[in-house]
Amino acid sequence: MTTSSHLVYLIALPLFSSALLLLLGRIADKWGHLLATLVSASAFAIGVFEFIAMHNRTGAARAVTQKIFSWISVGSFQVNASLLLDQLSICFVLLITGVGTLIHIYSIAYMSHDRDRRRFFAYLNLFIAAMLLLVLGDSYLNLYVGWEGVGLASYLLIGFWNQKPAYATAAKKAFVANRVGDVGLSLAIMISFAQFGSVSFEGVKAGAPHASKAALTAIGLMLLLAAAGKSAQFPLQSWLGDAMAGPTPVSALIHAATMVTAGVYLITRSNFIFDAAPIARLMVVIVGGITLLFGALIGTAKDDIKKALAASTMSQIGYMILAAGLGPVGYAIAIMHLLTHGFFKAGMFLGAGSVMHGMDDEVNMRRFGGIGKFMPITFATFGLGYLAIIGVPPFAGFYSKDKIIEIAFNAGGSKGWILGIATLLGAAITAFYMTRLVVMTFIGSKRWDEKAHPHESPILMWLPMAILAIGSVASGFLFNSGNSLVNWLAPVLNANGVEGGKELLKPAVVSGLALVAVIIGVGIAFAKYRSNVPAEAPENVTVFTKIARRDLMQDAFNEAVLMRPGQALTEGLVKTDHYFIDGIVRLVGSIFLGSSKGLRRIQNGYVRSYALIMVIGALALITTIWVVTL
Amino acid sequence: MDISNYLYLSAILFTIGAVGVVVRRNAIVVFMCVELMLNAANLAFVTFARINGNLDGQVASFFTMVVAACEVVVGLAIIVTMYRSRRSASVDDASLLKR
Amino acid sequence: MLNLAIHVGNTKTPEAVLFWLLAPLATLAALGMLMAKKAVHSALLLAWVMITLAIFYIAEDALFLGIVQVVVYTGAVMMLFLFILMLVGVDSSDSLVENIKGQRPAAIAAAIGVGGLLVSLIGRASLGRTAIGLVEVNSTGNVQGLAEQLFTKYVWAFEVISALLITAALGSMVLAHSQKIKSRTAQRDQSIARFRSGSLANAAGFPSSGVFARHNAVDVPALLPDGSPAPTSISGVLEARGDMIASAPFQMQPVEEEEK
Amino acid sequence: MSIVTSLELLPLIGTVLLTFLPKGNADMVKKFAFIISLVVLGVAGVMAYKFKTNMPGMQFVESRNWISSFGIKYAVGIDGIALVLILMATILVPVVILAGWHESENGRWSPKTFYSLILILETMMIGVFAATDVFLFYVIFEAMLIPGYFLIGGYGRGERAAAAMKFLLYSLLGGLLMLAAIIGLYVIAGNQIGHTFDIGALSNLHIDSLTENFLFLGFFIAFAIKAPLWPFHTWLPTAAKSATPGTSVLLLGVLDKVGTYGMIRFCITLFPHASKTFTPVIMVLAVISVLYGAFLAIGQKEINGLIAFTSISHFGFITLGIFAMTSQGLSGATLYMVNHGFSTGALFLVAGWMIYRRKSSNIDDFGGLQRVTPVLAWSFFLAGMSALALPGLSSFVSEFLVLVGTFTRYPVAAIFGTTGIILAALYVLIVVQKSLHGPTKEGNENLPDLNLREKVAIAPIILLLVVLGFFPKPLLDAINPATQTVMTHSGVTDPAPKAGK
Repeated sequence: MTTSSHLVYLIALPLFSSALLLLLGRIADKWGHLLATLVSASAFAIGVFEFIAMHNRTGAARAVTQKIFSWISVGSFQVNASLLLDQLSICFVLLITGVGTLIHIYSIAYMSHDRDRRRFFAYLNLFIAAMLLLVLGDSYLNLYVGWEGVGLASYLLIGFWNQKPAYATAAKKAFVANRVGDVGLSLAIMISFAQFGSVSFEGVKAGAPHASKAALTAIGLMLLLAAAGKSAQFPLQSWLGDAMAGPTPVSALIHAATMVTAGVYLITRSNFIFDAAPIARLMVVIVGGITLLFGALIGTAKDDIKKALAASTMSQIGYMILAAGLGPVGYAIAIMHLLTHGFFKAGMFLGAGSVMHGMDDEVNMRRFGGIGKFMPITFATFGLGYLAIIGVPPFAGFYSKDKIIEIAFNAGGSKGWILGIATLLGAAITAFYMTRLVVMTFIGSKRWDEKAHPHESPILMWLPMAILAIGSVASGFLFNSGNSLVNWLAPVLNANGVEGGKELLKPAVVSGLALVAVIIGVGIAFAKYRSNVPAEAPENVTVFTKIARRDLMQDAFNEAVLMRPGQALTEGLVKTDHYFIDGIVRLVGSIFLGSSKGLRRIQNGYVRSYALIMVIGALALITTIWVVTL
Repeated sequence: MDISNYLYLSAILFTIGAVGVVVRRNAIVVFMCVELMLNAANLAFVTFARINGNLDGQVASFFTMVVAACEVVVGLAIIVTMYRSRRSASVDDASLLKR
Repeated sequence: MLNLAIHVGNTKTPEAVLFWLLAPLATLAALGMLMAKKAVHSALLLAWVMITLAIFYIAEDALFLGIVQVVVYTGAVMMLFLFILMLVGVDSSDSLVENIKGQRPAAIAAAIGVGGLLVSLIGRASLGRTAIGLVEVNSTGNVQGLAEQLFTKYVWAFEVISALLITAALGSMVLAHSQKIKSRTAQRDQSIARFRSGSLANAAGFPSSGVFARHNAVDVPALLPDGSPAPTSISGVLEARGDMIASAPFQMQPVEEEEK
Repeated sequence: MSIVTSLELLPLIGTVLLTFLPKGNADMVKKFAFIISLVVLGVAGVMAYKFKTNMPGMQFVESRNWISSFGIKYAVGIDGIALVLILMATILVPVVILAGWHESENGRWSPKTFYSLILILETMMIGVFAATDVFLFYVIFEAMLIPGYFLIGGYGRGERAAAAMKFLLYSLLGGLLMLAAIIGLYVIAGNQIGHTFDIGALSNLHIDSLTENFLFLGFFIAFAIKAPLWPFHTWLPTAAKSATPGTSVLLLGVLDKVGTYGMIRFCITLFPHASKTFTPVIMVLAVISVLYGAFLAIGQKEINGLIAFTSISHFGFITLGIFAMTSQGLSGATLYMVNHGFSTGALFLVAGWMIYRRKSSNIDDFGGLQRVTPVLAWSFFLAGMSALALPGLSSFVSEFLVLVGTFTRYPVAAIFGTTGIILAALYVLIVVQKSLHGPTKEGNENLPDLNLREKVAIAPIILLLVVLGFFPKPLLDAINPATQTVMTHSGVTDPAPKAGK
């Protein structure tokens, strides 16, 4: 372990900048975006510097820690605000600050007409800070702070245009869904503390071998719940589609490249738990598998370009989760896919933003068509991302996704077959819906209004897209050459000496199968959507399409099973409180009030009545004497 | 004759006086009833003195008379003032307490 | 000594006669006082009860108290009552209709209870006891015996009582005194008031009783020009007492009828 | 004279001086009261500075005979728990005075009376936390109701008289039970160690278990009403809806803390065995409070009612932490009391400004305030975030400590309690969305944003929320020795980690 004193600046700079921009208010309108971008770029520079420094060290010395201050200390519950930068976190740091900076640059142009651009950049910086804290925290509790911080930033950014009620609702939904996941993370931390007396990664890792299977499984499942909430995995995925209400750069940064992959980070970071908890791992795999198909199916039916991409994100994260669930062989692959996905999906989202920018914020793909001619750079960069995501060699997605399919098959036995076929199917559907998206948007006949004038975006917007496109092309090859990423991550992920398991199918066969699946998907989509796309979504579609359009009924399910009963419960409790609990209190009051009302009649103001009462009193007295002396 | 007959008479007169206080509305009559009750008590005192063979009962009776005299003087003065202000000697008209 | 006690304890026959003669009368008078509609009657009946009691005191060897009862009570206090009755007005008679719900039955029930229990208690307490009698104590005279008690044993109470008497006298003077805040209404003021009142019907003054009729007694109301009686012409006190005589019989008959 | 006594006397002296001010000049009265409260805060700061965190037991102790024939003493002293609560109270008072500058103007009585009541209340707030004599505590506990009653009944809104009466009677009922228990305790003490009301002496009595249970219940019900714990809570929403924002802050922020403080100081310290006996029941009540309060908060139509019910939920957490009897739970609960004071204080003050501007407390009447009044909206948002215990804000630390502390001993209760954080997100975000987001609703277009005075008032609270979120250490350092003492006295230790290293 190496100690460092400047890791904190990675977080402090964007945090400070964010606070400054928010506090200064309109004064900072003129230069706020520049400061934010500069800060983000500096964070990236620090990241690069740290990466080079780390690269130059060897072995255990590569990990860097910094203790900032003692945060909470009660009895044996000791949590420091400390940071840990190791091989895993540096990947994320570079991704977050790198893609983040590009998106900052992009946003300068994209948001230039918004009166609240400064506020937008403040939120972006807040997000960067929180996300860096998430990946740099050296304990689960520190991670939790970042975890909620990105949730807050996401909430603020989704609801950036919260004067529209639907957007505000989307933001709320995202936050609440994340909170469900947070319950998982909280409980995982609590179990860890009860089991190991520590909540730091190091402490938990040291204690894990001594803990019971049940405890580890419980922690694993709770972490999975957390990951599902943050990474939009089944059954907590429904918020991601609505989260597209935020400005497009936000969708690119938060809801594609970085924040939603935090779940993958959490699982890979907790490898020492999952390695010892096979049931939890199985659940992870199942959740990943379901989500990758779930997302893919939703993607096939969406006409909103951003929602289609969001569904795709969901599906791709499903791949990552699945890979992570496969244990030591999969962690690094999951991270690799995460990184390549970060490039191509962010690139495609920015592309979508560019299209919207040129088309007056239109998002319905049925109103696009043939835009490629008018926006060549956007088309080119988007196309490269497209090739990457469907897994055409030698683009980035090919390396990572192919590996996932491969290890899925290698999981062994019937599990291997099921997972392998699921991932293959996913790949085919991915190819289908992405082709559909590209064809409907950039190729084919034009279906837009006469009023729209598609035009290429300014350089500030296309430059980041271009850089990301380079990433989508080259990153896979880079990571894969000589297993560089796997080897780099191996010390953290405990994957040293892990055998790839029994090979069910030869890698070449898997690649072949994957390619065939992709070709089939592309072919069908091309045939179906090259021409004759109606400008309005047809209504006479199969019930499956309808269900897919409605996010496979997840919202309907949530509404029927959680929301409505919850509302009924709330109303019932409000009534119970008023009529029953407070009713009892008021009943006691009214008993006293009623009896005093009765007694008050005696006090009628007539002296004679009082005299009568005296006589009655005397009577009582005499009676007593009479009885006593009997 | 049994000497306690006086006591019975005293009890009866006292009771009649009490009823009068409670039932009658004219303040003056109410006062008279109070006097009747006091007199009944006096009779009992005097009888007790005779039964016990000492004069303490008679002394008590004497004091009662004096106090009764005081009471009548003040009470009647109150009735006069009351009558002056509300042109009525009915005790029911002086029922401001209920408000 | 023992003989003396027995002698005194058995009440002598004259006393029994006296008691059985006067006690029912006193009780009846008390009941009458309770039920009389007019306060004056109540006062007179009370006076009767008091005198009866005075006789009983004397019969019970309480000569001094008997005299005081007559002089102070029946004489002074009852006079005060009558005096106040005159002040307040004879017409302030009481309607015997009860207006507090349940007051009368409750009062009677309670009174019967109290009375019954008292009688029962007295009966129980004095059963089989004989009176000692005051012959011995009164041997030097009842007044002397009382005086000895008052100025020795009860001197303190006596002094306090005297203070009370003085205070009561002062208090009643203060209470009964009323400061005149405006001058008496003279005839002139009354005349002005009559003219200023709404109608001029009485502007010339109220009619006096019996002037236009064949009778001029004060208890006969005057007749108005149309022949109807004018109640305002006689004193309110007479009216309240019920001493008003109907004026119809004294009305002048029409001439033709007389001729017939 | 101990510094605690002088701290208690200062507001009283201020009240006396206040009476000499000219009656007509309300502004002068306000300024004077504000200055007095600042002076008190300064002295409290000095006290905190002099406080030695590494020393267990009471500090700044002072003891004088008061009613010697009953062994009643004026005895004060503070430990870490009392210190942080007194600090919170003395910080909140000037904030409340500044924030509610116009609160006293529509009352039944003059502003002078209002500020006298506030200052008297401050004396009592300090006294109640500092008292180490049970009888003294009881007297202040009950006497506090009087200014509270007049503040609600004289200066509130709506059915203020009824609300004040409910508050008073409910609290008096609890006080009565406590008085009975105190007398019982006194008698038992008389038989064993001589007549005394000293907490330290009373905590070493040997009481047979049946009696101990009854005495415990006497104290506990009083505190459960005060805190308030389900099902003794119904007076709180009524009071909060009627009281002025400032009064609500003091009521929920400080007065109600006497309940939870009492649970630590009296219930657990005096009756450790009975506490253990009743812990399962109390845990259930606490969990019900957490969830029930949250659900009712979601269902509220009035902004004040919502805040009141969130507080019931939070008091559930505090009770959970106290009776978990772990050092995390106890320290967390104590820290929670402080943080809740600031967090709810901020919510009530901002909500009060919203209501003052909009002339309505109905949530549905607001809408789109983010555009119209950004600073107000931000303040409300941050206060709301602290109510839902967002990490990075102070309430997170305490809530998490409570949950962790509870989990190590009572996992099921902790799991149920944890689900409360989802409901917390709902109740905060729903009101945030309805009032701050969406299009600007009719009637909200011309609402003015916070003025300088209001900004100055809310800024320190928000600053504290943030700073204590990252640096709770000074407070925890003060609290920890005190909670350790409580635990040692009760003979409990933290459960050891299940998986040994």
